[in-house]
Amino acid sequence: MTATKTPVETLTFAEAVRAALTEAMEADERVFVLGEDIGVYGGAFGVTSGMLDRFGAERIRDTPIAEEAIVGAAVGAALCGMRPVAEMQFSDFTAHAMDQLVNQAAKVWFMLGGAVSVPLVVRLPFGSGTGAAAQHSQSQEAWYAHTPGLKVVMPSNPADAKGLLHAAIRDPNPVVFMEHKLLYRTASGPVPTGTDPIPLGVAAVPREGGDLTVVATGIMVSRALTAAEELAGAGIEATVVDPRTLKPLDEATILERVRATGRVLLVQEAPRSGGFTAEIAARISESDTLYYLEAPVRRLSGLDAPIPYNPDLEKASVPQVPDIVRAARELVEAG
Amino acid sequence: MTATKTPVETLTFAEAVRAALTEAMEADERVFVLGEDIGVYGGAFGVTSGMLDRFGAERIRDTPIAEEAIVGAAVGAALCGMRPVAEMQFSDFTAHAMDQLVNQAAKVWFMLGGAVSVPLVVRLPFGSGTGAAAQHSQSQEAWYAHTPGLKVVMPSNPADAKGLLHAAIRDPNPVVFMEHKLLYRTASGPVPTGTDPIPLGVAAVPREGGDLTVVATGIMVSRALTAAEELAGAGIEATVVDPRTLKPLDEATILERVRATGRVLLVQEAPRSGGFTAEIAARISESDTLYYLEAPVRRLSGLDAPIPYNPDLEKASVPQVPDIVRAARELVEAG
Amino acid sequence: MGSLAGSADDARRVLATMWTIRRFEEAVDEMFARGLLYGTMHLSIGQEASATGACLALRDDDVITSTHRGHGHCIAKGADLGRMMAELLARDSGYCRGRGGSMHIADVSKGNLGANGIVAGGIPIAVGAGLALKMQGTDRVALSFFGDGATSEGAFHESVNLAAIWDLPVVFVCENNHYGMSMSVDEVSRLERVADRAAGYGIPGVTVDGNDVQAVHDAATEAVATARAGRGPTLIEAITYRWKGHSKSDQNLYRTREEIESWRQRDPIDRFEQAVLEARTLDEDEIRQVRDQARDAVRDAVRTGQSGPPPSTDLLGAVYAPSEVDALTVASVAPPEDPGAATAAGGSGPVAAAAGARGEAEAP
Amino acid sequence: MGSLAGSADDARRVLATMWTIRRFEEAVDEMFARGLLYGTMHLSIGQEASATGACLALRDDDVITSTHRGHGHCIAKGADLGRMMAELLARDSGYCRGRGGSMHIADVSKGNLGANGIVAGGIPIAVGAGLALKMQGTDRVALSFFGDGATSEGAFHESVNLAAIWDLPVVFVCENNHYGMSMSVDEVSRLERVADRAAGYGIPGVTVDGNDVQAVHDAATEAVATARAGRGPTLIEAITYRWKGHSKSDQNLYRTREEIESWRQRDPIDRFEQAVLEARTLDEDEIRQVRDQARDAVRDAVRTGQSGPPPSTDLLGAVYAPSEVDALTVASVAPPEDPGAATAAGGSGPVAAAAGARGEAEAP
Ligand SMILES: Cc1ncc(C[n+]2csc(CCOP(=O)(O)OP(=O)(O)O)c2C)c(N)n1
Ligand SMILES: Cc1ncc(C[n+]2csc(CCOP(=O)(O)OP(=O)(O)O)c2C)c(N)n1
Ligand SMILES: [Mg+2]
Ligand SMILES: [Mg+2]
Repeated sequence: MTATKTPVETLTFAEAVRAALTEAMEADERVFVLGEDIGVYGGAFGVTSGMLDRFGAERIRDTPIAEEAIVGAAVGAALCGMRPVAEMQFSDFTAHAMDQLVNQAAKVWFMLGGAVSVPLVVRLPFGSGTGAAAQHSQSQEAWYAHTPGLKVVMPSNPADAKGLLHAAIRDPNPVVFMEHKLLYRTASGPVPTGTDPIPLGVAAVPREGGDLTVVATGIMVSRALTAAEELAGAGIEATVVDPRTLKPLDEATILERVRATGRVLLVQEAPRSGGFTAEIAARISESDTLYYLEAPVRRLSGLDAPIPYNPDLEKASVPQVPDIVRAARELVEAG
Repeated sequence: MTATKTPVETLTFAEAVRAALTEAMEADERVFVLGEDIGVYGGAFGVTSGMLDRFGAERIRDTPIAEEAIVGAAVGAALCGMRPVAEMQFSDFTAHAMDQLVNQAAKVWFMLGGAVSVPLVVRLPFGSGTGAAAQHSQSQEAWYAHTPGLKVVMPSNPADAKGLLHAAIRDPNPVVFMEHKLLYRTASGPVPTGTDPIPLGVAAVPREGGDLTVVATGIMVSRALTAAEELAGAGIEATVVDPRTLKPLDEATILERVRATGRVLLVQEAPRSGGFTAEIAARISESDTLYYLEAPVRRLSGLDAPIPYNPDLEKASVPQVPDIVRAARELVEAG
Repeated sequence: MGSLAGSADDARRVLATMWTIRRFEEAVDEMFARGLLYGTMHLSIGQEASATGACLALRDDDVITSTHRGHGHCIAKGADLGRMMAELLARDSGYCRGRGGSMHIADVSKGNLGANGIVAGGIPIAVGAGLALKMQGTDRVALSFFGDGATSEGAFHESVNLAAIWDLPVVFVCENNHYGMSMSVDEVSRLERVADRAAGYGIPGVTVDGNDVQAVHDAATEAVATARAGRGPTLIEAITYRWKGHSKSDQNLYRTREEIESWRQRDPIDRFEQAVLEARTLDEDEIRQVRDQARDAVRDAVRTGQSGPPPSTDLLGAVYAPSEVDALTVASVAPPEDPGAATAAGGSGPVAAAAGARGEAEAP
Repeated sequence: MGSLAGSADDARRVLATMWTIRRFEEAVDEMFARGLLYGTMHLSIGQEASATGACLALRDDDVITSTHRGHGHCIAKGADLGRMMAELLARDSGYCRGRGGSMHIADVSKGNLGANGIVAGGIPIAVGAGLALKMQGTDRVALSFFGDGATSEGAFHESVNLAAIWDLPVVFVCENNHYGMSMSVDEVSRLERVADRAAGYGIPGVTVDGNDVQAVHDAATEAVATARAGRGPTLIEAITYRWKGHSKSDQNLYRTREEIESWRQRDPIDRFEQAVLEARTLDEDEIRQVRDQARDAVRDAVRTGQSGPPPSTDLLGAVYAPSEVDALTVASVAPPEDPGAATAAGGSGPVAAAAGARGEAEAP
């Protein structure tokens, strides 16, 4: 249908992130990466593998284990004209850097009256599924989405990871870029070559169906799509919406799809209470979309519990494909 | 109506907090307080004023400006049989202590298989209205309520402050105790003498009315009650629900009241996106309470913006009484 | 290094800065007492020599980070008094357009990256600034002011260490005014001097009389030279005292009247004036003139501030920088007066003349 | 202090501990390779002397905090191997009931407050433990293990400083194995030695050969005595080396085969065995016996672990301690063997014999 077709290549999620970093660093000398073990080690998840050789130790900058200084140094560098990309080795360690992220980076533009911006990306490998237990498996996007001044991006596939990271790096604001660890190697797919950004604040609708709308974030998007295939076998057609960015949020697309199907299932990995999908439920409940609902909103979330080590318990702690299938069926059969 | 009446005294919110601390320290030698300038200075808001003289510097323990060590030391002391109450001078500074609060305190009981608990209270003076701008005015209860393992308490009046703090100190789990700074001196009222705790997880319903239910947290409760008086003048009768504790949350009372009135207005000071009332909206929208709604849920929240310095802007940033009145009228007149 | 008191130009400049700080804060104090100002204030009266001496050792294109007690730093780095006062008065013409107030005044055009409401919050930022200035191949320097209390924070440790191992052009200036709020500096460390903390990072640590502007200036000049030469950071401790309470709520219960009085006797301005008089660089009349000018400038500033318009009410529109904003154009703070200078001095870094990166058009 | 190698009892105990750690981790390594274990593991093979020497300087009622590389500390503090293995196998019989895994094993009954997945996460906790032990009027001590990499964290700074100013009974043991993951210790500090960081806190700092169990033990014994006597903390740096990769994903790109080999030549166990043989305290046969016992104990532990039941699936019921739990009853860690001892030694603190506070009934 499109006149010209962008060439694509097949990349894993990790490779797509690396491609965006590499291209951004090639295009803009102000871009550099800093974090723990990102140099010769290539990052805990191999994302920056090989980049040290290509760009040298000044721009692929290994740091001591000092998360507050990592983010703080990135803030200061951003204020002075650089475009740093900071990696927290695991998103959980951002707990050490919240002051610089939340009290400084997020507020500078507003608090200083628009005198200076903080073009900063903080990359956060997050999520459970690796057997690393409670301190290495969290999903805290809701904290960041509740922090005015931050933008929050959560790609679900390699193509989005690349395009959204390009947009995040070019954005003049601090962007929290959340990468689910399980996606790094398992998610693989076609990625357009070139450096075109995917604008922040535009949801994707990777599947259309008339029976219900599943709004899923991060790794839950692929699980929702798998579930949707299964549901289709049972004659239930699901629309799947992937917000892609939580802040800004493409509320219009979400509400429109919910209205179209009259049923909505919200799926996140994070613990239920106060998770980001609560915000989506609230937006539905406070708009006239409410009147289109043929059944109550349904949320599937992680348990309100830390992530346990035991692999079976770990799996049971967050929504899996069968959980989505079951919830969708119940939702459709309910009304 | 009650057979025996507990004697009451009139206390300000700050005095009520102090009374609970004092009584708890008298009753239990394991209880001690640590924080910045809590000794001779009496705390930035005077809460611990006079307690140094009464209990000495060992138990009213002035610390260096080192929030991570304050909370961390409290965690370690709690593990070894003490019952520390840590004060963050402003809730915003908890940004420095998130690792100890979230990755350690909140997870120990679960992560260590129930081998040891962390009976810790972290007192957080929070909220806007003092002209202290963006880094001294935040309301981040949603972060804590989204952290499994933490309990989150937010009293709205002196009597609740005292009773809930007694319960928090006796609780074997880490409790985040949020005290709105504006309440310290302005809120004054009858407080039962004695050390009876108010159990965590039980909402209060300080006003009953048939036209709508206002669920308000923290300082918004008194604003909601004032607004309700005004509304009553216009013939609109509001029920006001004060959850008092956000985790555990008394969902049953909230939903029951919402069902009874068919209309609900949720009021919080925190920024809208991802705020705690989103969770309440979600619970309504996913339960059959949804079917009782005669109008969409309505949220009144702080703006999705940092708190500005200018007093008019600061006021405009968070819900005030007239905003509540207006929203309630619209809500009632809507359907 | 020359004697500041011995040169008429230097003496005038130093006196003008110190008196301006003093008069500015006295005015603020009074306005606060009269209910004209909102929020809280942290005054640096009695500490003027450290801000003045340290900033005088900097070039215009060097940057600083400041603290909650930042009026002095801001003035010493060249800020416009009218815009400062407008900010305290919460006007649109204020540095932060009325959104920041005392704890957040910044003057990016003069290289002041901002006061900070978070104790030690500016220190990591200064390290990042130093990193940027180095990567950009300039010889510009970042100087971070902070208090004695800030050295207990983890942020101090992580930042000083990072600057040390990366040989960043950063100067750490601890204004030791004996207290962090109510906490005596003697109680928060086992060390004799704050500067002894430098030993834990392998960097030079010097303690100077912070009420002696010459001593501060000398130490800062040397530290700045070390930083510019690529030899990394220095920790300077300037021992001083704040005459006023910590903030507006302080009842001074943790110190004695006598102690305060004894430090008032060690007024850094008076002391410098005596040195100037002794050196016969300026006479009493000339000094009075400087003082009067400072007073007048502050009076003007109050008028300017008060005549400023109220701030924009579009708060939601003020949260995010619009996508047209390119960090570089707003953040190429304090370009050197001779645009060639920095490039000439630099060019060795990996991002030589970052201003030219991506060839974006930039207003001169 | 006596020579460990010179006493048969001590020599057996030290060898047994070191061999148990070695065999335990070799077993774990192999089980992981065979796909029997989940998650990741951080092995301390080659570092056995520091855990062993330090814990041997402690009483049973002293407490420790440990790290992600914590199997050695746990074993040296007396943990049950079967429950450790059960935890690694994610069984209900594991120390954390299968919820924690390698990074969170704790044995509160033996005073091990837990491994920690957060670098430097245990350090503030140890300081708080020391505070409690002091306030309770005991002479018990808290010892915190951490790596070289942890000293870059702000938590390290805040905690050591707090322990120093409050004279807390804490011993800080930095196991300097030359790397924090891939980062050489030489690159994260300008200092020659990690122990030099002590200078920034005014506390004693000592560097010992961490592969010499005697040297570690001597330093720890002195530091523990200082702490017990109320004279505050010491920072001990034990220089050692990890033979294995940082964790399971490590490709060892940041170090050479030769370097690893050279450290294998400095095997702390082999070294101690030589000393024992030279001192003729034990003969080859007796040593082999200790080694065999360690192997057998680990084999038993694997069997015990594998026979453990799967964990409870009631996760939501496991998040909060029920209100009947009184922290004291579960957290009065490692009561002294002679219940009178601690009380006798203490009683001076404000909360003498906290176990008696509120007079709650407590099982003996
Ligand atoms: C992280 C943080 N903790 C605590 C405070 C509250 N506070 C503001 S200033 C101050 C004292 C700071 O002391 P010092 O660094 O010596 O600076 P001084 O006020 O003496 O100039 C404190 C405790 C804060 N603003 N930020
Ligand atoms: C706060 C935090 N940052 C980073 C990590 C990831 N990480 C785990 S261990 C480690 C290296 C720690 O080095 P060191 O303290 O020397 O201990 P070692 O592994 O050498 O025993 C890193 C970077 C972490 N777990 N926690
Ligand atoms: Mg001070
Ligand atoms: Mg190490």
